[in-house]
Amino acid sequence: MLTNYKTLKAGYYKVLIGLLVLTTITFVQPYMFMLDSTFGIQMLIGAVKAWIILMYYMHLKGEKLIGWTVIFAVALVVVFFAIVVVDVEHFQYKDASHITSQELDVTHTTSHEK
Amino acid sequence: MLEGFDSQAATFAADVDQALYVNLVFSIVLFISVIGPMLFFAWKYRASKVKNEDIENVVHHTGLEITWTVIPTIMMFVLFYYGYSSMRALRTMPDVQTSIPISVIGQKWSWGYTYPANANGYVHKTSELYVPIDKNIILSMTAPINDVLHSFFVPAFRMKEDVVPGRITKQWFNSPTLGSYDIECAEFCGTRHSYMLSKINVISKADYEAWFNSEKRTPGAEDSKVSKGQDVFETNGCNGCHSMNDDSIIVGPSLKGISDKYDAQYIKDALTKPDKDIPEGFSAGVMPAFNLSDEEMSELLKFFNNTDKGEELYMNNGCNGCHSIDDDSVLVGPSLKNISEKRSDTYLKDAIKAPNKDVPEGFSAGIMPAFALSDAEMKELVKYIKAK
Amino acid sequence: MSHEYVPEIAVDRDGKEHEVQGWQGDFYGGKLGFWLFMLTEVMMFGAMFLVLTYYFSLHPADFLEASSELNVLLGGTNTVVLLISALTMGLGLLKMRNGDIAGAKLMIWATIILALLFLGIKAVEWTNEYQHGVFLGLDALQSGNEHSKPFGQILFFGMYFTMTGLHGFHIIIGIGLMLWLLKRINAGKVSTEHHILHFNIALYWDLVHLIWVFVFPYFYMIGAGDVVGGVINAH
Amino acid sequence: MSKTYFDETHCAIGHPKSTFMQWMLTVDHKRIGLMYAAVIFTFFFVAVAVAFTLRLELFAPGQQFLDPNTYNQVFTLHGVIMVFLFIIPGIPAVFGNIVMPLMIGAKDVSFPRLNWFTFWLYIFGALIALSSLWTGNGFADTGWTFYAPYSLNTDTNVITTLVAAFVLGMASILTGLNFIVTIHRLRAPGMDFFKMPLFVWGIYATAWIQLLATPVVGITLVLAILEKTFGIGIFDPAKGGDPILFEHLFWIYSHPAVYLMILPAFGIMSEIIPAFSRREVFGYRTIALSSAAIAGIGYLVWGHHLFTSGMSDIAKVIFSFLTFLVAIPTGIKFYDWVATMYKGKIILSVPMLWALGTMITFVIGGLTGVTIAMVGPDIHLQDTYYTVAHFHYAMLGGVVFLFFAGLHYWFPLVTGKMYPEGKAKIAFYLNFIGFNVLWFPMFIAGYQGMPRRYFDYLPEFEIYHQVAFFGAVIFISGLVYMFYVLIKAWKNGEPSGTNPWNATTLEWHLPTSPPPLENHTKVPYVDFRPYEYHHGEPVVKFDLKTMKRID
Ligand code: HEA
Ligand code: HEA
Ligand code: HEC
Ligand code: CUA
Ligand SMILES: [Cu+2]
Repeated sequence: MLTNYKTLKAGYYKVLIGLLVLTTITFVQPYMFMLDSTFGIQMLIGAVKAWIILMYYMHLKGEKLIGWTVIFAVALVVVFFAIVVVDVEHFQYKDASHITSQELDVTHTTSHEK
Repeated sequence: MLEGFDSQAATFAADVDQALYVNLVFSIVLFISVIGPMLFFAWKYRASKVKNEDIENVVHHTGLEITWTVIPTIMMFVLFYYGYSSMRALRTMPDVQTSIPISVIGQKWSWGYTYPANANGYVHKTSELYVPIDKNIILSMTAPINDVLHSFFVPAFRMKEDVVPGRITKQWFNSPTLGSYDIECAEFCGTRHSYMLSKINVISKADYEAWFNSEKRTPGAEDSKVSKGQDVFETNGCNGCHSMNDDSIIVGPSLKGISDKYDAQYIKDALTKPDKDIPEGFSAGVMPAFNLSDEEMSELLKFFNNTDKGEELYMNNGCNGCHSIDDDSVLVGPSLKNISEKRSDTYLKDAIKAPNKDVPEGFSAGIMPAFALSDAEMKELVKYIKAK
Repeated sequence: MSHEYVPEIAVDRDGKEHEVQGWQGDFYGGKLGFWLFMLTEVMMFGAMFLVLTYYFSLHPADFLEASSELNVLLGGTNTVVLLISALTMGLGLLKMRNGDIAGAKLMIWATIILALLFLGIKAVEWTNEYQHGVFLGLDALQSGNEHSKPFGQILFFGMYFTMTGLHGFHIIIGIGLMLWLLKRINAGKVSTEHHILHFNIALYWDLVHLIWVFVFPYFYMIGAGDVVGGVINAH
Repeated sequence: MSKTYFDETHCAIGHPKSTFMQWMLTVDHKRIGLMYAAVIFTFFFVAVAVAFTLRLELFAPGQQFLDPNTYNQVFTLHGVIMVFLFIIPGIPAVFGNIVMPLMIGAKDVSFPRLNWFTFWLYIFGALIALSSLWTGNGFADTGWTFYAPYSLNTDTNVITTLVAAFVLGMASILTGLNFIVTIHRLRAPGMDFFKMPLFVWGIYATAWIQLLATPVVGITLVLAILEKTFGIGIFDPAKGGDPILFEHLFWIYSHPAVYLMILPAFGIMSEIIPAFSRREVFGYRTIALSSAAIAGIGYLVWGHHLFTSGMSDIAKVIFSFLTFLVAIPTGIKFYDWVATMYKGKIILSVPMLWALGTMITFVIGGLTGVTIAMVGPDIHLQDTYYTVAHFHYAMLGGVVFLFFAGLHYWFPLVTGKMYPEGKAKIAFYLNFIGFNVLWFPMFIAGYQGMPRRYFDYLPEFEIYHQVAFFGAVIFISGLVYMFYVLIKAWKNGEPSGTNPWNATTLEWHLPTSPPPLENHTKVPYVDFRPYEYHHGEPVVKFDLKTMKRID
């Protein structure tokens, strides 16, 4: 039996309300504010929600070993992103390349003097 | 033939070799630093010589540990520097103004090169590279969009870069030595990957200029007699997959005598939609689609038909004086355009041998002379007429 | 396993006793193992997001355009459905730990129903898209014909179906797991003292939710509202 | 005679009577490891036979007896089997399973049934891979790298091979997961991380790579499969995709995979060197932590396979720099090993011979790896036989040789028998000489510009290929002889006793040889370092009945 069943249960509801609030922001943001950076905001909200879920629903709070493994894995994904993004940013001869501009002819041509 | 491998045939080859040389020296030093003591200890402390009491458990030596961390680290930085600087030499593109840009198509399984237009507006397309000595050349490379990866590798120049469908990649070089150097395809691309070879011919500036401003196929002058159709056949890489001389199958079916088997339309379709109608024993998806210009196509068909001879006969016998063949106009006799749709081979032959036997409506007998041609000549001529 | 586990004691040189961690029934071990499994899911979806981001950076306009075609209402409803199901799942585990088996089962059933609801809405959505000619394998998502969408959109929708499809697959697996869990509870194999299975399935469900937390805005929201113009200009 | 793990076992389902079913259903880590060994070496044998046909075909320029398409399938088959079926599962599945739990004093792994399931998943994956030999248009002809768009366009059975690689990847993930939990949870009391034997460190670092890198290739293969079925166009430029993205994703896994191969092998080296130098290992901590460092940095260097791919130049520089960093922890390991021999008593038994031989070959493999980590030179050397020679030196002269070292080292532990020393030594020399004759000429051929995956080649390279062929013949005789000697010794070798090498780690303190079902009679308390020798004698002694220290 849990001695603190009540408080734990109340905690779950509190977290739910928090998540609902964030979700609402998610819905209205593209129609209301900071329209220039929707993508960033959306991902930021996502990250906050994810953090809440991890900490409270998945009980990561106080888990030392598991917490570190999660951080390690996420950091790895971030590094993969970072390096690949560097590559894409410096993607050479972008303007001339077919896959980056859909205006170029799709079909095979033998005279490729583009 | 790996000609000129020793001569460092591109300006930056020496940089790469220098990096390799530094690396080799370092590697030997490092190899000895590990294997030397290992062999020495294995001999010095061999079991038969060591009494148990003499064994010592040395587990630490800060000085040594720092040494073998720091010194290799420094060596690493040096090696990185050489790798980086030789890469700079290889990858820093020269100014376009002072160089010749050539576009390279790598496709299954051949290389094609397109030069900028010369003073007369003529565009050279070749299947080997011809470049002047001591001149910066920029290769701007790609593969047909539905092709696969290839890699343009010149061992004698120490240069290589993949050819990527959908992307443009570039390389440059400047060769200070005359000669002819192998190009190999270094990225796996299928059946004839190991035959996807070509050459860079470094020639004198005078030779290059002379060739570039001409319409000669190659600087080797004499062979300019090769027909345009054959040129299309080779620069598009058809010869990478199809044999014209015998019945052997390289990748696709042999095209010897192809025009006897199929009409022009079939051949055009086979080129533009190769996957539509697959000859038995071959699979779809191998032959890429080609969109040739009308001119290129007709040259190609001529080449298949080998109608050069027919054309000669047509012109030399004065057929063209009376028959138009490119349009419907009536000169003296009827137009021969699309004649093959109306008339059979035998009819045509008869019409040439004995023109007055069967006269088409609206024309009178006795105008067209009879021509006495050999069987072979007759065949060529009919072929030419039909091909139009 | 035929072998009954007997806890063991290791004795050191001073005669002090040390408990040995048994190789069976190790709750923390089970939890750690399951977390590690979830990390592989993170890497898997991480790689897919990498692909997505790669093409977003190449074709920003196409992506926003395509995103604005998705049905925010249905997707949003699903977000809320999953959110609530995460709560019921959590409460179920809480009840299990509190000894309220019946309550726990009820909550699991509730979760299953919400999961089915999610799938139902998803099905409606996909059907709509199919009817509009947007689906894997249809002409609009193949290049080189007259219905083809531009590259960026093909890639967007391709990834959309792939990722929401894989996510939906995880939901289906989750439903299966919950049914199995109910069976085990009924068989008395999962109980207040011995609830690692319940615990891990709850974790799994949170992970499924967690993935949706990113999938949803990435596909549905980036092109919603008036942003299309804004971001295109920004690029 | 007391009972060993050959006589009794736990099973995943029920308690079958027949011995055969007991083996099929066994969850005992030693039995599973042994079954892995049998299967894995069978595949090795197949892949070697396949490699030999490659060498035969390459004996002279022109076509010998394969046609080009078959050649392409053959080297793909060779690469796929060697990588996915042999060397990646290899040491972790065999010795990780058999020895690692023994070394940490555990009764079994944390999830024995998962272990059993994983084994059958592996078999399942292997069957899928082999099935594509006879179904569809035959085995994939893409090379083991499956580069897009070739793999998307070819009509050979690529999908089946990708599915197989995916399933095998799952098996690999689950093995890693099992090992991480085992190492965290089931170490004997008192054994903290820095009292673990170094092989366990190697397995631990490996397990993290299996766990976190494999899913990336898994999903990449899934995307490729979807692309082939639905034509989404993620990697196909004709449909807007970018083939270089495929290369990124593939190598994000497959580079760490090479460290996944070598780290457990280094672990074996770290066991053998102190045991046959009769002294404590030099720099225990640096060896242990360098494994972790290699695994960690190893995640960040994948781009060195893309130096000529058309990737941006700035990324080439970054990746080149990061790649160099890996060499430093590796170097530290090597110097530590050599220092371990200093003032020891070097016993040149067969495992030690293999270990020292590997030092030579792997250092060559590693240093040539550094050559191609330099961007400029790699632009010349990439996709030539220089690279091929590099990775055969690293994989064959590094991993496989150490695998063989481990095979000899733990042979008495697993079988309870001893092999004939002299014959095993002859086998070693044949292998070592054959290997070097086979692969060393390829560095030169590669430098001169012999590209890899070439069915035919310019006549200049003939001499190198012919020398290599003779090397292969010597090598093959050595290998066949080695396995012959070992198998014969298993049948009728001398009983070995429980600790023939006077080694110190826990797997040599078992009550019987081969070990009994649940390993040590009691779990020991570990308050000692793994390689404690005093004047050439192991310090720690146990009463094998009670597992109390009696020294
Ligand atoms: C077991 C497998 C294994 C291992 C351990 C390694 C180890 C290394 N590899 Fe290798 N590699 C492969 C397997 C392996 N590799 C495979 C399979 C391929 C090709 C795949 C394909 O394309 O099909 C490949 C390809 C490959 C490439 C790409 C080549 C190309 O395609 O162009 C590169 C480039 O950087 C590279 C580099 C390295 C480096 C720097 C190391 C380092 O980890 C080496 C470190 C070791 C040492 C340096 C030696 C010991 C150290 C010392 C003696 C200390 C002092 C030394 C110094 C400080 C330098 N490898
Ligand atoms: C673990 C990895 C591994 C191992 C051990 C080997 C071992 C060998 N490999 Fe290779 N190889 C690869 C992994 C490996 N290989 C990979 C990944 C590729 C790239 C594929 C690609 O391009 O996609 C490759 C490519 C490759 C090529 C290049 C093909 C090309 O580019 O065209 C060649 C060419 O000769 C070759 C040959 C050999 C040879 C002769 C051996 C020999 O050294 C094998 C030697 C062994 C023997 C000769 C022993 C005989 C043994 C027995 C008879 C065993 C008996 C066993 C029992 C009874 C259980 N391999
Ligand atoms: C990559 C290899 C390849 C290249 C390059 C190639 N072909 Fe083909 N070709 C094939 C294959 C394979 C077939 C049979 C399958 C098919 O029809 O698609 C074929 C079929 C044909 C056919 C029909 C033959 C018949 O018997 O039906 C013609 C005509 C043809 N090719 C002409 C050409 C021409 C002209 C070129 C160059 C402009 C060319 N091909 C380039 C591989 C190739
Ligand atoms: Cu083109 Cu290989
Ligand atoms: Cu690598």
